[in-house]
Amino acid sequence: MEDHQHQLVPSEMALRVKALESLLVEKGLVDPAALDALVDTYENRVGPRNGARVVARAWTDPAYKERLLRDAPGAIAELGFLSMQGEHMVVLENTPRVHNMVVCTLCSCYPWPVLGLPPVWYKSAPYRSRAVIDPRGVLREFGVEIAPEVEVRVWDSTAELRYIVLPERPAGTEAATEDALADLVTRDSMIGVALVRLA
Amino acid sequence: MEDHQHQLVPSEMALRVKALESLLVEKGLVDPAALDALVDTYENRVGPRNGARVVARAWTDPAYKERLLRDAPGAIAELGFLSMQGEHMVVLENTPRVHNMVVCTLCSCYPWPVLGLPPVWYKSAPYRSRAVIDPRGVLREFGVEIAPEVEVRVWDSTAELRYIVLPERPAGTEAATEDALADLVTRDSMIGVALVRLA
Amino acid sequence: MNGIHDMGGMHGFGPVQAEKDEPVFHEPWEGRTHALNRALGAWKKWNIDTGRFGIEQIPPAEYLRMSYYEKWFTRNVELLVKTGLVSRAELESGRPEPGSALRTPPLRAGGVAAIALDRGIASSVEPAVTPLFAIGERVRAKNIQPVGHTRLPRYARGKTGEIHLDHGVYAFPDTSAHGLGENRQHVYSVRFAARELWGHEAPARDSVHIDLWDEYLERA
Amino acid sequence: MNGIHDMGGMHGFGPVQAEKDEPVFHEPWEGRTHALNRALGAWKKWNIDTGRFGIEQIPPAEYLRMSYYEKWFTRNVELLVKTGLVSRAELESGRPEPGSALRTPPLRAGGVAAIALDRGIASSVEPAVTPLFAIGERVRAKNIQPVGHTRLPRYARGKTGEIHLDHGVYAFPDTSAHGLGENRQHVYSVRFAARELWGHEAPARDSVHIDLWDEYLERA
Repeated sequence: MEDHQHQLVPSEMALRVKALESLLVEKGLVDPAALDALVDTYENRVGPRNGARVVARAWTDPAYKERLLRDAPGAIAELGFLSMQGEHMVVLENTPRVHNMVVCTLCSCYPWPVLGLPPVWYKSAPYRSRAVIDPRGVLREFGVEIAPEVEVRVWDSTAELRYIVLPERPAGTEAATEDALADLVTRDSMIGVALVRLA
Repeated sequence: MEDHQHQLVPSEMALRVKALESLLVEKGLVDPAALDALVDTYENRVGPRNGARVVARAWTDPAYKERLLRDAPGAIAELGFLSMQGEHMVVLENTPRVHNMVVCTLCSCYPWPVLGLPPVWYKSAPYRSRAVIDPRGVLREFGVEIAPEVEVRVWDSTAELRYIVLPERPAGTEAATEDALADLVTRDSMIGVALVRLA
Repeated sequence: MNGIHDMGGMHGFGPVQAEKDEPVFHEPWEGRTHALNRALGAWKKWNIDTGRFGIEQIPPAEYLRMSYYEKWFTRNVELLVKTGLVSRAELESGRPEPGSALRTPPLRAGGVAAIALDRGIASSVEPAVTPLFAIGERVRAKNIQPVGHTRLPRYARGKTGEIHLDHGVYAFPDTSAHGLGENRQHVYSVRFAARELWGHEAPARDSVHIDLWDEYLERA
Repeated sequence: MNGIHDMGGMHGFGPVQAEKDEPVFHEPWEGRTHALNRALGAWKKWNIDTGRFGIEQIPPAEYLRMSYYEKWFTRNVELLVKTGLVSRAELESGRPEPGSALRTPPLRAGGVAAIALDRGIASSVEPAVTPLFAIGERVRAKNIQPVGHTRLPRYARGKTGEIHLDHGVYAFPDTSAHGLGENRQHVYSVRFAARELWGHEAPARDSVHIDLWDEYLERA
């Protein structure tokens, strides 16, 4: 639903946002260069590749994985994706017995530094409403069938904690390099609505 | 909110309804004379005056009141406002200790034969959402302050039962005729969001 | 379904706005829509529960945007197509399909006075259907999440109350709406303390009475 | 508030629609709106809870109709006026009021890289604040109906779960959003069985973990 809305309103919204920005710049309330840098940061510098590097490192370095599960902010900061004082983050490990999935039913909380900005579907009413009451149905729509004996744990991000899922490493990747593994890790797998599969 | 909406859409809706009616008449699915009679019935024949007559009779005839509280459909049918097989209806008596108020949170259930069609506010989201969680706040917006020691009973019409409130007879009407009393009884007092006051 | 229509207990819709000297219909098309609904109902192609479920299926953003009779109109168009009384092609062209039979309306002007006094819900006296609960009994509204039509509002689920009245026997909406049978059973007025529903800040003596079917309840 | 934003457990919004190769921003104005939000946040005239409550106050029909960044924009305009950073007259004219002071933005381009890695939620290590609950303890989410901002979703209220993690100490949204103090307290990940939340038809072993503050909980 929401991903059609932005098609309907761009010109009016574009004008309104431009007018507000001009006013704020003229009043000295915002620095247009800071706005440029912010747009550039989220379009080009911060995104799910950060998270994929964390996952790939955890898959290949057991000591790192242990630190990641115990102290996610510290371990993520090691790779430079989080300031030291930073984000409160928890990494949820998927196993053959547990599948984790993340939602924010009340708004759109999401681990920006490691995954970038959330996709529209994550912020949409269908996902927010159904992830907690029918996670297996939602996963099915993403093409993921979770066996009945596997426990599905949904994490509703109602506070300042941010969750990322450490997906299962796919079989057949024993010889892959960390870089090659990072290429396999999708954003959706770190939200918990996809499995990592060989390309 | 809703009572502004109908201002925005009349011409498009008028066209769509007219087109549907024409089609249904041409197919022999509806009789336009029946539609005319239905509109006339609800605009001119059925309405809160029916309920007001019931209330005034109950105020002036203790035996009728007793029948009304025990078997509302039967007592209402005595006055000709209900078919004998009719509507399942319950009359709720307001007293110095109990104030009753009726809502339909799930849609718009309302005792048509005695009150006519519901007003827009009764069908609106503000009333439906708040009547059950904050009835005293809603009553205050209608200008009714219920003392803390009075019990407020809200009746959510979730099934096929229809409720009307028998309001308290105002003091100073001891000498009034049944007709004069009926003139005092408002629709809102029979929904339970108003008290009956001397004009 | 846990739809937008199930709004008891929500905040944020603003104050109740009563209109002074409100007309029965604000526009002629509202009156026609109301009348069409009654006249089409006489075909008995759908029941009251099907009709309610039809409105509940309007997408939430539309449900909140639309005026009341716009929702009725939208629902009726869907039901006309679904029951085959009208085809999509006819709706688009506005004309009966060539060769389609001319029907005879079941409701004529002469029949209107009678139905105005009777909404046609079948009688509730059925001694053969035994009530599962007695007046005064403590009951809990089940914590269920039907995806189809239901008349058990969310705000009551899992809450404990007391059987106040036994209203007699009615069709069960959760099956009746979906053509799964009337499944007739007793309906009760169940009294829930406001504090049970909303917590200890609610006034101590206030209550909400909700009409609930046998299958919605369990012994508390 | 029991607003439309609190939609966990609702039906009727349709399937999740994922967009293939979705861009970070669909239109340039979305990127500018996101950036403006961060840049204005640097004035520290409001906090994250105030900001969330601002979005929750958008009327429900608008909330569902608006796109995500349209909601942000609407909220920010309201906050700018409410905090006095911008006047209604300025919004209407699009120009600073005559004689209004020229300010110096607290966030410059050079500061952007740092905040991109830090959302600025204050540290959670505060040994002076004692947790009210211990890991493994059974707790019940209170049945409360705050009319202001809250982060206790309706679907959890009155439900029993177990303290799974203690996340440390955070500002309490219900007071923080309204300028009533940070009221810092422990936040826990509380595990609720899916069956406790949704009834016995839910899968037996599934669960929902919700992050909840001390004041939302009571001993079960």
